[in-house]
Amino acid sequence: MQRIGVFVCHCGTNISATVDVHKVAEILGRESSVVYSTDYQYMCSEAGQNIIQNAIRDRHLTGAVICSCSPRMHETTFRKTAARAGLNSFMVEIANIREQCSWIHKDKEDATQKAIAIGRAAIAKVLLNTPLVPGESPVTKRALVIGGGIAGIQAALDIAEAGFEVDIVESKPTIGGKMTQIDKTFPTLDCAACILTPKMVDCAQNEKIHIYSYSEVVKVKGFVGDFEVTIKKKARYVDENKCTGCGACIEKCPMKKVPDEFNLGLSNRHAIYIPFAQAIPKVATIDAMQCRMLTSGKCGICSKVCTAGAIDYKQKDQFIEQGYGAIVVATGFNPISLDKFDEFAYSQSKDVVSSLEFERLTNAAGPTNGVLLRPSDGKHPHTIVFVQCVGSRDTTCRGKEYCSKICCMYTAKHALLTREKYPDTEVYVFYIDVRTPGKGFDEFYRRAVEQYGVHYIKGMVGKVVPRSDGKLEVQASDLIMGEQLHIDADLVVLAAAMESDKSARPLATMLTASMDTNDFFTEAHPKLRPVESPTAGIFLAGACQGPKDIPETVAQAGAAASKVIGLLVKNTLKGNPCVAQSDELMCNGCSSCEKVCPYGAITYVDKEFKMPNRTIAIRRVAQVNPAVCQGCGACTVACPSGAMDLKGFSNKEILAEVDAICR
Amino acid sequence: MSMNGANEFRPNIVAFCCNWCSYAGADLAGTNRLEYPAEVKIVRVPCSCRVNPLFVLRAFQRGADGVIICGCHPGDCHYTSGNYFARRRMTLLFSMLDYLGVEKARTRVEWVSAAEGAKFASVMKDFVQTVAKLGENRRLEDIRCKRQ
Amino acid sequence: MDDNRIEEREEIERISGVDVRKCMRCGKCTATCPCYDEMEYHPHQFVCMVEKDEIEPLLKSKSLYKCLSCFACVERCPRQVEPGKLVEAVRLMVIRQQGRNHLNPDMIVKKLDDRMPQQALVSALRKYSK
Amino acid sequence: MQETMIERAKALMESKSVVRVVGWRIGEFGYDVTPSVFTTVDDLNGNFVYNDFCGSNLSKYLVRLSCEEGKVLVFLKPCDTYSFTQLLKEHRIHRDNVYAIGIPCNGKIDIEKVRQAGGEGITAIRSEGSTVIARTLYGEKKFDRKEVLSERCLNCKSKKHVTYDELLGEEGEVLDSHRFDMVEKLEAMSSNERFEFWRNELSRCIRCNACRNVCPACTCEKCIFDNDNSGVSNKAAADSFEENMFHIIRAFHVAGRCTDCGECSRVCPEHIPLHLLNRKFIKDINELYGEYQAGSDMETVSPLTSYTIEDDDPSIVNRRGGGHDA
Amino acid sequence: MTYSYFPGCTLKNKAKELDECARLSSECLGFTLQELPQWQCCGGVYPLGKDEIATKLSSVRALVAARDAKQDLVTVCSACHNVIKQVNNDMQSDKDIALKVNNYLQLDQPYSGETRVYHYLEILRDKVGFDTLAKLVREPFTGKKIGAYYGCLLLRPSKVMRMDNSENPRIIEDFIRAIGGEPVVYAMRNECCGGYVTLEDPQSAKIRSGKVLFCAKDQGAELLVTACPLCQYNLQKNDDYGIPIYYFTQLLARALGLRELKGVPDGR
Repeated sequence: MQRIGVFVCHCGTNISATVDVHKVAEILGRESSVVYSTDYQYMCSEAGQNIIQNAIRDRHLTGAVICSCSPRMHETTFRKTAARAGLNSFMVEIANIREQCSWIHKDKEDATQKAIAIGRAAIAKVLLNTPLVPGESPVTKRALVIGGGIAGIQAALDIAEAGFEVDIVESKPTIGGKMTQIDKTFPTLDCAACILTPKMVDCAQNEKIHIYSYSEVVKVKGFVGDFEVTIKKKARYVDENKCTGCGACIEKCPMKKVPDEFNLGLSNRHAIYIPFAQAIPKVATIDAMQCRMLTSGKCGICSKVCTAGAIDYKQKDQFIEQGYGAIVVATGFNPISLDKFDEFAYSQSKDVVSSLEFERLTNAAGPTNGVLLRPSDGKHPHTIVFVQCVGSRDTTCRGKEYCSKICCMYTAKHALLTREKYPDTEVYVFYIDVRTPGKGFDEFYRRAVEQYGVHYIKGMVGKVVPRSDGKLEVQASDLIMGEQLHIDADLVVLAAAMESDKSARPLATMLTASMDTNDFFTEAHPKLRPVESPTAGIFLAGACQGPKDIPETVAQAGAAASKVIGLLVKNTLKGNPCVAQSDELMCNGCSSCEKVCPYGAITYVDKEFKMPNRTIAIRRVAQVNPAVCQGCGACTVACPSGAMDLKGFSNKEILAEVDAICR
Repeated sequence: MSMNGANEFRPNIVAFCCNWCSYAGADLAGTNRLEYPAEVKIVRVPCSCRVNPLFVLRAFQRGADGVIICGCHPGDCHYTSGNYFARRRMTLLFSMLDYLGVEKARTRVEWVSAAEGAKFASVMKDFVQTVAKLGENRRLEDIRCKRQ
Repeated sequence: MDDNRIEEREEIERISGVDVRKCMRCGKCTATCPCYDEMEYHPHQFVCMVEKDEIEPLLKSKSLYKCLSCFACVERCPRQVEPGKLVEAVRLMVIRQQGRNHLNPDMIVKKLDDRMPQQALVSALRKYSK
Repeated sequence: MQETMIERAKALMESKSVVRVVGWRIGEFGYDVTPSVFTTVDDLNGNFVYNDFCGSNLSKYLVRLSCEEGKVLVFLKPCDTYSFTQLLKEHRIHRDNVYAIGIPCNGKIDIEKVRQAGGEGITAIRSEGSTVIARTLYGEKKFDRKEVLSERCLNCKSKKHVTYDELLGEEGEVLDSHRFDMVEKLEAMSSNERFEFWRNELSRCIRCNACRNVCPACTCEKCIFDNDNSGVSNKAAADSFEENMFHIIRAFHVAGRCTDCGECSRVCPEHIPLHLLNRKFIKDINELYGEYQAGSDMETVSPLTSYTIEDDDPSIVNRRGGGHDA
Repeated sequence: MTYSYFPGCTLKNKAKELDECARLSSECLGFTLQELPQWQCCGGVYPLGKDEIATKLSSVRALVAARDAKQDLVTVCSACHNVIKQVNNDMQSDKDIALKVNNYLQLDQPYSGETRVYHYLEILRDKVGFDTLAKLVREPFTGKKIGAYYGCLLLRPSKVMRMDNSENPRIIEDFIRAIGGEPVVYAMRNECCGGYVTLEDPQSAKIRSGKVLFCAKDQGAELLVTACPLCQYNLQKNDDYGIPIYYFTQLLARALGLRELKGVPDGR
């Protein structure tokens, strides 16, 4: 036999002004199984809460209905109150008679009647409520960071700072990512290496951080607090622990003509290589495709010259299994391939380069030691044309529909720096719009124009024609002047759109993290949960979530890290108890629920069931992982047999509310 | 109060509101003291995708004259995809009710964000008016009644 | 008057299947147009003017007969506005009117040279007359 | 065909590759066949039948039979293979425990139509080409096959077998049927007319549950209408509203899963055209979310467990065609 | 293998070489071009207007004829190819046009773009294969610097033509390699020669062609190949550099040793 208590709040006069609270308390008091009903000026006050607690104790209440403000306001308050008095906090229902009644109705009779109806609905629901206890699941106190760029590095450092173990998985031989290739950073123009490499060293030296370089995530199982991840350590044919990074092997390697990806093919490297001087870890890697020993079995020079005996041609891929409580995705971006945009003659002339290539051409550690020279003839370019939005804001199959966000600024940076270092060069920038929302951004762009005399032209380049005398005929439009321009340029720089890294899509599938149509990871909420994936325990940092500049990336990485820390400090995770549960006896195992679950919380097991004729039948039934389920209820409606129901919002409870309202 | 005159028919309206957007929108309407008819009674659900066609029919069965479902705007669902499923389910259900000869205007889905208190109020006013014009809901019941 | 102009725009949009609102004013079409110099109104102007119902000047313009229909702007437009189709639509609006053919078979004769391929004639007639 | 089927069944049984056969059992008059399980060769010889009246869809029985010990042989008409595939898709049938033989079907006869056409007191009935010949107490009667073909067969959607281990006879094609014509007609009516139409039909419902029990999509371990925990259970109609609720919810539960096999209407003792409810959902789904045929393959996701960002809002219902009240 | 063949008006007249060499070579390469019974001129330019129906009919007739012959349709002239392929695309994708055309033609079996349309070059690349072709070459153009001239119609609009990367094509370059020549890549190879405007405004055409020729010459081309009679005409007429302009089929026939080629010192 249920014993329900009803507590009607006046909220000063907020409620009592338009709702006859005594009448409400009196009428609701007459409802069956209501054994106590009262009203008070401020139920949320200490005195008010005492009234509730005493009633629960003295009247042995099995449920409480509080007619007051919105549950979004004080539900937790009153639930705690009940708990303190020994009543399960989920046996409390709030009847919202302020925001949704007294405040919106003038006629007292109307308002009172409605308040009563709302109260009845709450009573009807609480009668069917069952005590709920939040499920608990353990937390593995270790984090995984996928991607070793600035985002991954920052996230890892912050997590480690809080005293948790972090593993960074980076597919390249070194961490550092795109930022290592950049010369200077806008708008402050401090050198990228100077601010990045110390962080890389910190990672290497921090005993809480373990770097898996030249490695990939190949398998992810489990859920928030308890992920099981398989990491593939690709064979680099060099023993990381033995290699000292002395570089003797590199000097002697006969294969000298391998395009150097770190310099985007603008220079060559050896078959055995260290990407760049500040690489972390600073160990050599053998390019299996290029190495004579590995391709033809003839050579072996590097192993001869290696005094540490680190070379190991027999090395195999290694697979490491590791448990994690949280995962940060920081897979970053790449510039799109330009082969579909050859009206700019990118494939026809070495002097048509992408912006990232331009970075290398101006980088002190680059192929030209920072002297800006034409790749074709090593001459100093006198006229440079920058083209923005190459493949960005492009709805055709050639490009990307979105704005790549950073191109306006780095193009301004390139233009400004060029004019600063080489005042004798003419610099043209063709733009559709100049987008500079950011601290000091627009000032920077205007400086490029006003102080450095960069020619900004509203228009687009339509055709680039390389000439045998080395010039590049640029045909373009100037929409402000209303004319078609013909510029003889020495260098053309294309601001290629940025796209999510190719590895992101398969990774998203492994993580059951959702992605948008452009292969960027989607956030749990675009405004309120921007660094979390909808999948619990997966966090996002940097350009894998959308185009971003360095400060934004670092900020997001820090935010993701703090979310991870907030998760890892817990020994166990208290789940939201209002989760779905499936009644195995009624489940058909038809998979409808699984298909609508945004969190992959539903799995299936084959279970034995006794059949009437004393036989055993094996049936496939759904099981909900309460740690993963967020309680949206999509599955409950998808389920034809009604086997799937939602605790705290069960079919019966909601139907009861409906009945009460319509009564 | 009755916006449509004292002795006029006052419909009974059930409004299912998702906890994250529309219920908050309703609260905001209250906070801003934006009046709407008392005929509207709100049932709080975690997400519009929790609304089972059963609930809608049950409401009608127990004498509701109109049922409205409010959820986050498509794309803003707290659970990322819930309202997309709700959208399909309710579209098909409403189409079926219409097919059975039940007045289309008795059912509605509206997307109301937590910031749209004003929209919530105006939507409810409008819906109550529309349903009031239709009068009492008999049809879903009458379909069954043998004709004399 | 205004209604009439709007009708003209709608007619052009119908014939060309072009949605001028898609244009983001990048100027790629005009940048890539090979016969810019011969034209009085340029591809991006066709788009803007149609959008603003400024169609009369286009109907009168010689530019209509300078466009090569080489699809350069169609191919390279990043927003799939494809101005070349607009030029064609405007030209059609003109030559479809009684006696507004830009070219008639009898005019051709003096233009011919013995090596000119048939293709040139049929194409020109298709483009310039109805 | 019947002989070949019996031969195959016997062969498979004797070779111990199957232990039981689901098929149709001959009745007294030839038109009163019943779906049945055969476990002996003699039984097959004596009682197995395949004729113009073997309309019943056998796929549903596999939900139980495929759980039992030993392999079961089933004969599937084209439309049955869709239900079969849909059930496989929903993991309701243990595929490896079933041997499915696809059989041709040139439409089944609706005995009611024969009776209405004056076929009283039939003792035996057979068809020759396009004519159906019935021996009755009052002598022999001839009917045009088209006239007495059941509605669903007149609007047959496909003669193609989707899933099977073995095929007897020729494989057919997917047809473009006119099955939505009646739905369209209803949509074109005014809301009042539609209301009158359905009141007329549904008011006859006696809630015998035959439609549910025969439906290959209604294979729930426990139907919500029988489940006291569902909050909507009811043995018999509690109030006049229940039936509508029952039929609407039933149609909704099978939406995106119903293969339009037409069994519901075939078995309804009150001849309520229940398939028109299912077809409405199918038609809406096709128009709003793209062509979808349940059971046509194992992969395609059901329109109710998927979505696109561009989907219409439910208000589309108000804008779409379909008569309003004058 | 036998293909339905749509020669086009010019190939029967001013551009006989383009046509004859194509047929000749095809036999030698193991496929047959079966000229459509009564084909009509494609019109030379694709009617861009969505409401243009009559001007698309001749193409559809050709496409239907090929379908009824159960053959793929092959063209050699860039213009014909462009028109027919685009019209075919309309028949596949534009319900309205397809409906009107079918209503007009009253075919026993309505046409909805079933026929596959190939350019002769695509046959060489995808059916014969350039490496096979290379083996069959008897008189290669060894050391000859040959520039491919695509013009505008062969590749654009690429989403319909789907022959090659419209900004950085290689099909003709590969062809040149196959016949032993040395392809010269130059940026203007996919820009317009002036097209039909040449009739009205020879000056305009002269400028267009001039730019193409300069660019080709500048990059060292000794001769140019094209697939379009109008391109051939415009370029040849406006050539100030003494660059011979040939049809690719002429070089093909010549390489296969089927024809002499005036003005070309043979490769040997």
